[in-house]
Amino acid sequence: MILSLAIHSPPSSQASYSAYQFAKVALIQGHSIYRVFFYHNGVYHGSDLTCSGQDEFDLIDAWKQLQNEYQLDLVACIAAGLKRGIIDTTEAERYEKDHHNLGNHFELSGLGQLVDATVTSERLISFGG
Amino acid sequence: MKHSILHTVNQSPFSNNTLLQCLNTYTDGDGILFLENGAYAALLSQPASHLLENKTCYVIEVDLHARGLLEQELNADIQLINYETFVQLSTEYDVVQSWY
Amino acid sequence: MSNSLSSNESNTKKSSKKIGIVMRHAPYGNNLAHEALDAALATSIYGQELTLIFMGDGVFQLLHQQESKAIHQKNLEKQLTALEFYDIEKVFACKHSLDERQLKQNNLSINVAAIETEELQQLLHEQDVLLSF
Amino acid sequence: MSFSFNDKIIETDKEGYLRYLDDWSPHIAEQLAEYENVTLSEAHWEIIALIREFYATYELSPAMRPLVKYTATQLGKEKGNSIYLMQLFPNSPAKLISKIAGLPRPKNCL
Repeated sequence: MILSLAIHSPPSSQASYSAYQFAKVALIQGHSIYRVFFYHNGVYHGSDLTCSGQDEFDLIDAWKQLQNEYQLDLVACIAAGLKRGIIDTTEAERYEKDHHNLGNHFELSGLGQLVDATVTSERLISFGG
Repeated sequence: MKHSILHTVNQSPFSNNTLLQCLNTYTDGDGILFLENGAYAALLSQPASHLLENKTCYVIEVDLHARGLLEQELNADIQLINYETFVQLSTEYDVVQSWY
Repeated sequence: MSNSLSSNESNTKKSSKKIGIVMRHAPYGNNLAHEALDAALATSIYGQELTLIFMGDGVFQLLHQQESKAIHQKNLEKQLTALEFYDIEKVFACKHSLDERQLKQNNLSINVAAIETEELQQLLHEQDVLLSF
Repeated sequence: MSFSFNDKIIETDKEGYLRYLDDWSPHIAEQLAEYENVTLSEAHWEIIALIREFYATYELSPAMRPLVKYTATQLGKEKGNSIYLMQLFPNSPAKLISKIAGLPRPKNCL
Protein backbone atom coordinates (compact mmCIF):
# COMPACT_ATOMS: atom_id res chain seq x y z
CA MET A 1 0.00 0.00 0.00
CA ILE A 2 1.12 3.59 -0.62
CA LEU A 3 1.52 5.44 2.66
CA SER A 4 2.53 8.94 3.69
CA LEU A 5 3.35 10.33 7.10
CA ALA A 6 2.79 13.82 8.47
CA ILE A 7 5.02 14.46 11.47
CA HIS A 8 4.15 17.47 13.63
CA SER A 9 6.24 16.61 16.70
CA PRO A 10 9.92 17.49 17.36
CA PRO A 11 12.57 14.75 17.48
CA SER A 12 12.55 14.97 21.29
CA SER A 13 8.98 13.72 21.42
CA GLN A 14 8.21 10.01 21.56
CA ALA A 15 5.61 10.61 18.86
CA SER A 16 8.49 11.17 16.45
CA TYR A 17 10.04 7.89 17.47
CA SER A 18 6.72 6.14 16.87
CA ALA A 19 6.58 7.72 13.42
CA TYR A 20 10.04 6.43 12.61
CA GLN A 21 9.22 2.92 13.85
CA PHE A 22 6.03 3.00 11.83
CA ALA A 23 7.90 4.01 8.67
CA LYS A 24 10.61 1.42 9.15
CA VAL A 25 8.24 -1.44 9.82
CA ALA A 26 5.98 -0.41 6.94
CA LEU A 27 8.93 -0.45 4.53
CA ILE A 28 10.11 -3.82 5.80
CA GLN A 29 6.61 -5.16 5.30
CA GLY A 30 6.82 -4.08 1.68
CA HIS A 31 4.62 -1.00 1.76
CA SER A 32 5.87 2.04 -0.04
CA ILE A 33 6.17 5.44 1.57
CA TYR A 34 5.37 8.18 -0.90
CA ARG A 35 6.49 11.02 1.33
CA VAL A 36 7.21 11.97 4.92
CA PHE A 37 6.13 15.55 5.45
CA PHE A 38 7.55 17.34 8.48
CA TYR A 39 5.36 20.19 9.64
CA HIS A 40 4.90 22.34 12.75
CA ASN A 41 7.59 21.29 15.26
CA GLY A 42 8.35 18.29 13.08
CA VAL A 43 10.59 20.52 10.96
CA TYR A 44 13.24 20.32 13.71
CA HIS A 45 14.06 16.90 12.25
CA GLY A 46 15.67 18.83 9.41
CA SER A 47 18.49 20.29 11.48
CA ASP A 48 21.85 18.73 10.78
CA LEU A 49 23.15 20.05 14.09
CA THR A 50 21.45 17.72 16.53
CA CYS A 51 23.84 15.58 18.57
CA SER A 52 22.66 12.58 20.52
CA GLY A 53 24.53 11.12 23.45
CA GLN A 54 26.73 8.21 22.40
CA ASP A 55 24.55 5.88 24.39
CA GLU A 56 21.29 7.30 23.05
CA PHE A 57 19.23 6.47 20.01
CA ASP A 58 19.94 8.95 17.22
CA LEU A 59 16.60 9.50 15.55
CA ILE A 60 17.92 11.87 12.89
CA ASP A 61 20.64 9.45 11.92
CA ALA A 62 18.10 6.64 11.85
CA TRP A 63 15.98 8.59 9.36
CA LYS A 64 19.07 9.23 7.25
CA GLN A 65 19.83 5.53 7.10
CA LEU A 66 16.26 4.69 6.27
CA GLN A 67 16.35 7.28 3.53
CA ASN A 68 19.56 5.86 2.10
CA GLU A 69 18.11 2.43 2.02
CA TYR A 70 14.70 3.27 0.57
CA GLN A 71 15.23 6.65 -1.17
CA LEU A 72 12.59 8.25 1.01
CA ASP A 73 11.20 11.66 0.16
CA LEU A 74 11.72 13.60 3.40
CA VAL A 75 10.24 17.07 3.06
CA ALA A 76 10.10 19.81 5.68
CA CYS A 77 7.65 22.69 5.29
CA ILE A 78 9.60 25.74 4.22
CA ALA A 79 7.51 28.32 6.11
CA ALA A 80 7.43 26.28 9.33
CA GLY A 81 11.17 25.70 8.92
CA LEU A 82 12.01 29.36 8.44
CA LYS A 83 10.09 30.22 11.58
CA ARG A 84 12.12 27.70 13.57
CA GLY A 85 15.53 28.33 12.10
CA ILE A 86 15.66 25.32 9.81
CA ILE A 87 17.00 26.67 6.53
CA ASP A 88 18.95 25.53 3.51
CA THR A 89 21.51 27.47 1.48
CA THR A 90 18.90 29.00 -0.81
CA GLU A 91 16.84 30.36 2.05
CA ALA A 92 19.94 31.50 3.92
CA GLU A 93 20.82 33.58 0.90
CA ARG A 94 17.30 34.87 0.45
CA TYR A 95 17.02 35.95 4.06
CA GLU A 96 20.65 37.04 4.27
CA LYS A 97 21.66 34.66 7.01
CA ASP A 98 25.27 33.61 7.56
CA HIS A 99 24.39 30.03 8.37
CA HIS A 100 22.24 27.20 7.19
CA ASN A 101 21.58 23.85 8.80
CA LEU A 102 19.28 21.68 6.72
CA GLY A 103 20.62 18.16 6.43
CA ASN A 104 21.31 16.73 2.97
CA HIS A 105 18.69 14.10 3.47
CA PHE A 106 15.95 16.73 3.69
CA GLU A 107 14.31 19.06 1.30
CA LEU A 108 12.45 22.26 2.10
CA SER A 109 9.26 22.75 0.17
CA GLY A 110 5.76 24.14 0.37
CA LEU A 111 2.53 22.84 1.79
CA GLY A 112 1.60 21.75 -1.72
CA GLN A 113 3.76 18.70 -0.99
CA LEU A 114 1.53 17.79 1.94
CA VAL A 115 -1.58 18.21 -0.18
CA ASP A 116 0.00 16.09 -2.91
CA ALA A 117 0.93 13.37 -0.42
CA THR A 118 -2.57 13.42 1.03
CA VAL A 119 -4.15 12.98 -2.36
CA THR A 120 -1.67 10.48 -3.79
CA SER A 121 -1.31 8.09 -0.85
CA GLU A 122 -3.78 5.44 0.16
CA ARG A 123 -3.24 6.27 3.83
CA LEU A 124 -1.91 9.36 5.53
CA ILE A 125 -0.96 8.96 9.16
CA SER A 126 -0.35 12.00 11.39
CA PHE A 127 2.03 11.97 14.33
CA GLY A 128 1.95 14.84 16.79
CA GLY A 129 2.36 15.88 20.40
CA MET B 1 -19.95 6.01 2.20
CA LYS B 2 -18.94 5.13 5.73
CA HIS B 3 -15.29 4.45 6.41
CA SER B 4 -13.83 2.73 9.42
CA ILE B 5 -11.41 4.79 11.48
CA LEU B 6 -8.35 3.71 13.41
CA HIS B 7 -8.01 6.27 16.18
CA THR B 8 -4.58 6.69 17.72
CA VAL B 9 -4.39 8.27 21.17
CA ASN B 10 -1.08 9.31 22.72
CA GLN B 11 -2.26 11.32 25.73
CA SER B 12 -2.72 10.06 29.26
CA PRO B 13 -6.41 9.90 30.21
CA PHE B 14 -5.41 11.16 33.65
CA SER B 15 -4.18 14.52 32.34
CA ASN B 16 -6.77 15.62 29.77
CA ASN B 17 -9.90 14.60 27.93
CA THR B 18 -8.31 13.65 24.60
CA LEU B 19 -9.55 10.09 24.99
CA LEU B 20 -13.08 11.27 25.77
CA GLN B 21 -13.10 13.38 22.61
CA CYS B 22 -11.97 10.36 20.66
CA LEU B 23 -14.64 8.15 22.22
CA ASN B 24 -17.23 10.72 21.28
CA THR B 25 -16.54 10.05 17.62
CA TYR B 26 -16.09 6.28 17.85
CA THR B 27 -18.60 4.14 16.01
CA ASP B 28 -18.91 0.40 15.50
CA GLY B 29 -16.21 -0.93 13.25
CA ASP B 30 -13.60 1.56 14.49
CA GLY B 31 -10.54 0.77 16.56
CA ILE B 32 -8.57 2.73 19.14
CA LEU B 33 -4.83 2.32 19.37
CA PHE B 34 -3.06 3.62 22.46
CA LEU B 35 0.58 4.56 22.17
CA GLU B 36 3.20 6.61 24.01
CA ASN B 37 1.53 8.25 27.04
CA GLY B 38 -1.72 6.91 25.71
CA ALA B 39 -0.54 3.60 27.17
CA TYR B 40 -1.81 4.78 30.55
CA ALA B 41 -5.30 4.30 29.15
CA ALA B 42 -4.74 0.56 29.48
CA LEU B 43 -4.77 0.87 33.28
CA LEU B 44 -7.94 -0.35 34.88
CA SER B 45 -7.72 2.63 37.23
CA GLN B 46 -8.01 5.25 34.48
CA PRO B 47 -11.16 7.38 34.65
CA ALA B 48 -12.61 6.32 31.28
CA SER B 49 -11.81 2.62 31.65
CA HIS B 50 -15.45 1.54 31.76
CA LEU B 51 -16.10 3.39 28.49
CA LEU B 52 -13.76 1.06 26.61
CA GLU B 53 -16.03 -1.92 27.13
CA ASN B 54 -17.27 -3.38 23.84
CA LYS B 55 -14.86 -1.25 21.88
CA THR B 56 -11.91 -2.55 19.88
CA CYS B 57 -8.77 -1.32 21.61
CA TYR B 58 -5.07 -1.91 21.13
CA VAL B 59 -1.99 -0.74 22.97
CA ILE B 60 1.63 -0.80 21.87
CA GLU B 61 3.18 -3.30 24.23
CA VAL B 62 6.65 -1.74 24.35
CA ASP B 63 5.07 1.55 25.42
CA LEU B 64 3.33 -0.21 28.33
CA HIS B 65 6.49 -2.03 29.21
CA ALA B 66 8.67 1.09 29.12
CA ARG B 67 6.39 2.79 31.61
CA GLY B 68 6.39 -0.08 34.07
CA LEU B 69 2.73 -0.79 33.48
CA LEU B 70 2.85 -4.49 32.66
CA GLU B 71 2.73 -5.36 36.35
CA GLN B 72 -0.23 -3.09 37.01
CA GLU B 73 -3.86 -4.06 36.76
CA LEU B 74 -4.75 -3.70 33.11
CA ASN B 75 -7.98 -3.53 31.19
CA ALA B 76 -8.38 -7.02 29.79
CA ASP B 77 -10.31 -5.74 26.75
CA ILE B 78 -7.23 -4.07 25.34
CA GLN B 79 -5.03 -6.11 23.01
CA LEU B 80 -1.27 -5.78 23.33
CA ILE B 81 0.33 -5.28 19.93
CA ASN B 82 3.67 -4.44 18.32
CA TYR B 83 4.58 -1.93 15.59
CA GLU B 84 4.05 -4.56 12.91
CA THR B 85 0.43 -4.85 13.92
CA PHE B 86 0.15 -1.04 14.15
CA VAL B 87 1.16 -0.77 10.48
CA GLN B 88 -1.12 -3.62 9.52
CA LEU B 89 -4.09 -2.05 11.33
CA SER B 90 -3.55 1.30 9.66
CA THR B 91 -3.90 -0.41 6.30
CA GLU B 92 -6.90 -2.49 7.36
CA TYR B 93 -8.92 0.43 8.67
CA ASP B 94 -9.88 2.95 5.99
CA VAL B 95 -8.70 6.13 7.69
CA VAL B 96 -6.39 7.02 10.56
CA GLN B 97 -7.22 9.89 12.93
CA SER B 98 -4.54 10.87 15.42
CA TRP B 99 -5.61 12.32 18.75
CA TYR B 100 -2.66 14.11 20.31
CA MET C 1 9.09 26.48 -5.12
CA SER C 2 10.00 23.04 -6.24
CA ASN C 3 7.01 20.85 -6.23
CA SER C 4 5.41 18.18 -8.26
CA LEU C 5 1.93 19.57 -8.02
CA SER C 6 0.91 22.77 -9.71
CA SER C 7 -2.52 24.11 -8.92
CA ASN C 8 -3.64 23.49 -12.50
CA GLU C 9 -2.58 19.90 -12.38
CA SER C 10 -4.48 19.21 -9.20
CA ASN C 11 -7.69 20.53 -10.69
CA THR C 12 -7.64 18.04 -13.50
CA LYS C 13 -6.45 14.90 -11.77
CA LYS C 14 -6.46 13.39 -8.31
CA SER C 15 -9.37 15.56 -7.36
CA SER C 16 -11.82 13.09 -5.97
CA LYS C 17 -10.70 12.70 -2.35
CA LYS C 18 -12.66 14.06 0.56
CA ILE C 19 -10.13 15.60 2.90
CA GLY C 20 -11.09 16.39 6.49
CA ILE C 21 -8.94 18.68 8.60
CA VAL C 22 -9.55 18.26 12.31
CA MET C 23 -8.66 21.23 14.50
CA ARG C 24 -8.50 20.31 18.18
CA HIS C 25 -6.14 22.75 19.81
CA ALA C 26 -6.60 26.19 21.31
CA PRO C 27 -4.90 29.06 19.47
CA TYR C 28 -1.95 31.25 20.59
CA GLY C 29 -0.37 28.92 23.21
CA ASN C 30 1.60 27.56 20.29
CA ASN C 31 1.13 28.08 16.59
CA LEU C 32 -0.43 24.73 15.74
CA ALA C 33 -3.80 26.37 15.08
CA HIS C 34 -2.25 28.95 12.74
CA GLU C 35 -0.25 26.31 10.91
CA ALA C 36 -3.29 24.06 10.65
CA LEU C 37 -5.14 26.93 9.01
CA ASP C 38 -2.25 27.37 6.57
CA ALA C 39 -2.58 23.69 5.70
CA ALA C 40 -6.31 24.19 5.13
CA LEU C 41 -5.74 27.21 2.89
CA ALA C 42 -3.12 25.30 0.90
CA THR C 43 -5.44 22.31 0.49
CA SER C 44 -8.08 24.59 -0.94
CA ILE C 45 -5.67 26.52 -3.16
CA TYR C 46 -4.59 23.23 -4.69
CA GLY C 47 -8.17 22.54 -5.58
CA GLN C 48 -9.10 19.81 -3.14
CA GLU C 49 -12.47 19.16 -1.58
CA LEU C 50 -12.10 20.13 2.04
CA THR C 51 -14.09 19.92 5.26
CA LEU C 52 -12.94 21.76 8.38
CA ILE C 53 -13.94 20.28 11.71
CA PHE C 54 -13.39 22.15 14.98
CA MET C 55 -13.66 20.20 18.21
CA GLY C 56 -12.31 20.08 21.75
CA ASP C 57 -10.32 23.22 22.54
CA GLY C 58 -10.19 23.80 18.79
CA VAL C 59 -13.59 25.51 19.06
CA PHE C 60 -11.84 28.33 20.95
CA GLN C 61 -10.27 29.25 17.61
CA LEU C 62 -13.73 30.32 16.51
CA LEU C 63 -14.32 32.83 19.31
CA HIS C 64 -14.98 36.40 18.26
CA GLN C 65 -13.27 39.51 19.60
CA GLN C 66 -9.79 38.05 19.55
CA GLU C 67 -7.27 40.87 20.04
CA SER C 68 -3.87 39.29 19.69
CA LYS C 69 -1.87 42.41 18.86
CA ALA C 70 -0.77 42.90 22.45
CA ILE C 71 0.91 39.48 22.46
CA HIS C 72 2.38 40.15 19.01
CA GLN C 73 0.62 37.34 17.23
CA LYS C 74 -1.37 37.34 14.04
CA ASN C 75 -5.09 37.44 14.60
CA LEU C 76 -6.53 33.99 13.91
CA GLU C 77 -10.08 35.29 13.96
CA LYS C 78 -9.34 37.69 11.10
CA GLN C 79 -7.68 34.93 9.13
CA LEU C 80 -10.61 32.58 9.64
CA THR C 81 -13.02 35.18 8.30
CA ALA C 82 -11.12 34.96 4.98
CA LEU C 83 -12.14 31.32 4.49
CA GLU C 84 -14.91 32.27 2.08
CA PHE C 85 -12.36 33.69 -0.36
CA TYR C 86 -10.52 30.39 -0.27
CA ASP C 87 -13.71 28.53 -1.21
CA ILE C 88 -13.80 26.76 2.14
CA GLU C 89 -17.48 26.48 2.88
CA LYS C 90 -17.77 23.23 4.79
CA VAL C 91 -16.92 24.36 8.28
CA PHE C 92 -18.28 22.45 11.27
CA ALA C 93 -17.96 22.68 15.02
CA CYS C 94 -18.73 19.99 17.57
CA LYS C 95 -21.77 21.15 19.49
CA HIS C 96 -20.81 19.09 22.51
CA SER C 97 -17.45 20.90 22.68
CA LEU C 98 -19.18 24.29 22.33
CA ASP C 99 -21.70 23.42 25.05
CA GLU C 100 -18.99 22.12 27.34
CA ARG C 101 -17.32 25.53 27.09
CA GLN C 102 -20.63 27.39 27.21
CA LEU C 103 -20.02 28.99 23.85
CA LYS C 104 -23.00 30.10 21.80
CA GLN C 105 -23.26 30.60 18.06
CA ASN C 106 -23.28 34.35 18.60
CA ASN C 107 -19.92 34.12 20.38
CA LEU C 108 -18.35 32.87 17.17
CA SER C 109 -16.68 34.93 14.48
CA ILE C 110 -17.65 32.86 11.48
CA ASN C 111 -20.70 31.03 10.39
CA VAL C 112 -20.13 27.40 11.32
CA ALA C 113 -22.57 24.56 11.50
CA ALA C 114 -22.67 23.30 15.07
CA ILE C 115 -23.33 19.59 14.84
CA GLU C 116 -24.54 17.02 17.33
CA THR C 117 -22.37 14.04 18.19
CA GLU C 118 -24.11 11.72 15.79
CA GLU C 119 -23.62 14.07 12.85
CA LEU C 120 -20.03 14.58 13.86
CA GLN C 121 -19.45 10.85 13.81
CA GLN C 122 -21.05 10.61 10.41
CA LEU C 123 -19.03 13.52 9.04
CA LEU C 124 -15.71 12.09 10.23
CA HIS C 125 -16.51 8.67 8.84
CA GLU C 126 -17.37 10.15 5.43
CA GLN C 127 -13.88 11.54 4.88
CA ASP C 128 -11.37 9.64 2.74
CA VAL C 129 -8.47 11.03 4.71
CA LEU C 130 -8.08 13.00 7.91
CA LEU C 131 -5.35 15.50 8.67
CA SER C 132 -5.06 15.71 12.44
CA PHE C 133 -4.10 18.98 14.12
CA MET D 1 19.24 46.61 -1.67
CA SER D 2 18.16 50.05 -0.80
CA PHE D 3 17.18 53.31 -2.39
CA SER D 4 16.73 56.72 -0.90
CA PHE D 5 13.51 58.62 -0.92
CA ASN D 6 13.06 62.10 0.57
CA ASP D 7 16.41 61.69 2.34
CA LYS D 8 15.22 58.43 3.88
CA ILE D 9 16.92 55.15 3.07
CA ILE D 10 14.35 52.54 2.05
CA GLU D 11 15.60 48.97 2.35
CA THR D 12 14.32 46.02 0.41
CA ASP D 13 15.36 42.41 0.45
CA LYS D 14 17.07 40.77 -2.50
CA GLU D 15 13.80 40.14 -4.25
CA GLY D 16 12.56 43.66 -3.87
CA TYR D 17 10.14 43.27 -0.97
CA LEU D 18 10.18 46.10 1.55
CA ARG D 19 12.19 45.17 4.61
CA TYR D 20 10.07 47.41 6.85
CA LEU D 21 6.42 47.40 5.88
CA ASP D 22 5.82 50.73 7.62
CA ASP D 23 8.02 52.39 5.01
CA TRP D 24 5.29 51.96 2.45
CA SER D 25 3.64 54.97 0.85
CA PRO D 26 2.18 55.55 -2.62
CA HIS D 27 5.44 57.19 -3.68
CA ILE D 28 7.41 54.18 -2.51
CA ALA D 29 4.97 51.97 -4.41
CA GLU D 30 5.81 53.88 -7.59
CA GLN D 31 9.47 53.25 -7.01
CA LEU D 32 8.92 49.55 -6.29
CA ALA D 33 6.78 49.27 -9.43
CA GLU D 34 9.45 50.93 -11.53
CA TYR D 35 11.95 48.27 -10.45
CA GLU D 36 9.46 45.70 -11.72
CA ASN D 37 8.92 47.57 -15.00
CA VAL D 38 5.33 48.34 -14.17
CA THR D 39 3.95 51.82 -14.69
CA LEU D 40 1.13 52.40 -12.27
CA SER D 41 -2.14 53.57 -13.76
CA GLU D 42 -5.40 54.18 -12.00
CA ALA D 43 -6.37 50.57 -12.69
CA HIS D 44 -3.22 49.42 -10.89
CA TRP D 45 -3.92 51.67 -7.92
CA GLU D 46 -7.39 50.27 -7.58
CA ILE D 47 -5.98 46.76 -7.17
CA ILE D 48 -3.21 47.94 -4.84
CA ALA D 49 -5.78 49.58 -2.58
CA LEU D 50 -7.84 46.42 -2.72
CA ILE D 51 -5.04 44.07 -1.69
CA ARG D 52 -4.02 46.39 1.14
CA GLU D 53 -7.60 46.32 2.32
CA PHE D 54 -7.59 42.51 2.14
CA TYR D 55 -4.44 42.39 4.22
CA ALA D 56 -5.77 44.86 6.80
CA THR D 57 -8.97 42.85 7.14
CA TYR D 58 -7.63 39.30 7.12
CA GLU D 59 -3.92 39.57 8.01
CA LEU D 60 -3.10 37.34 5.05
CA SER D 61 -1.23 38.07 1.84
CA PRO D 62 -3.68 36.46 -0.56
CA ALA D 63 -2.68 33.86 -3.09
CA MET D 64 -4.08 34.20 -6.60
CA ARG D 65 -7.39 32.41 -6.10
CA PRO D 66 -8.58 34.33 -3.04
CA LEU D 67 -7.32 37.55 -4.61
CA VAL D 68 -9.42 36.94 -7.72
CA LYS D 69 -12.45 36.07 -5.65
CA TYR D 70 -12.06 39.09 -3.39
CA THR D 71 -11.62 41.38 -6.39
CA ALA D 72 -14.77 39.94 -7.91
CA THR D 73 -16.82 40.63 -4.78
CA GLN D 74 -15.47 44.16 -4.42
CA LEU D 75 -15.12 45.32 -8.03
CA GLY D 76 -17.23 42.89 -10.00
CA LYS D 77 -16.44 39.99 -12.29
CA GLU D 78 -15.00 42.20 -15.06
CA LYS D 79 -12.01 42.88 -12.87
CA GLY D 80 -12.24 39.87 -10.61
CA ASN D 81 -10.59 37.43 -12.98
CA SER D 82 -7.05 36.27 -13.45
CA ILE D 83 -6.71 37.62 -17.01
CA TYR D 84 -7.44 41.17 -15.88
CA LEU D 85 -4.96 40.92 -13.01
CA MET D 86 -2.32 39.33 -15.25
CA GLN D 87 -2.61 42.19 -17.72
CA LEU D 88 -1.90 44.72 -15.00
CA PHE D 89 0.66 42.70 -13.09
CA PRO D 90 2.28 40.18 -15.43
CA ASN D 91 3.62 36.71 -14.64
CA SER D 92 2.86 36.24 -10.99
CA PRO D 93 0.22 38.82 -10.07
CA ALA D 94 -0.35 37.87 -6.41
CA LYS D 95 3.36 38.14 -5.64
CA LEU D 96 3.90 41.27 -7.67
CA ILE D 97 0.93 43.11 -6.22
CA SER D 98 1.98 42.13 -2.69
CA LYS D 99 5.44 43.49 -3.35
CA ILE D 100 4.30 46.80 -4.79
CA ALA D 101 1.53 47.21 -2.23
CA GLY D 102 3.97 46.75 0.64
CA LEU D 103 2.54 43.50 1.98
CA PRO D 104 4.71 40.83 3.56
CA ARG D 105 6.22 38.37 1.12
CA PRO D 106 3.56 35.69 0.62
CA LYS D 107 4.54 32.56 2.50
CA ASN D 108 6.55 30.31 0.26
CA CYS D 109 4.11 27.58 1.10
CA LEU D 110 1.29 29.24 -0.74
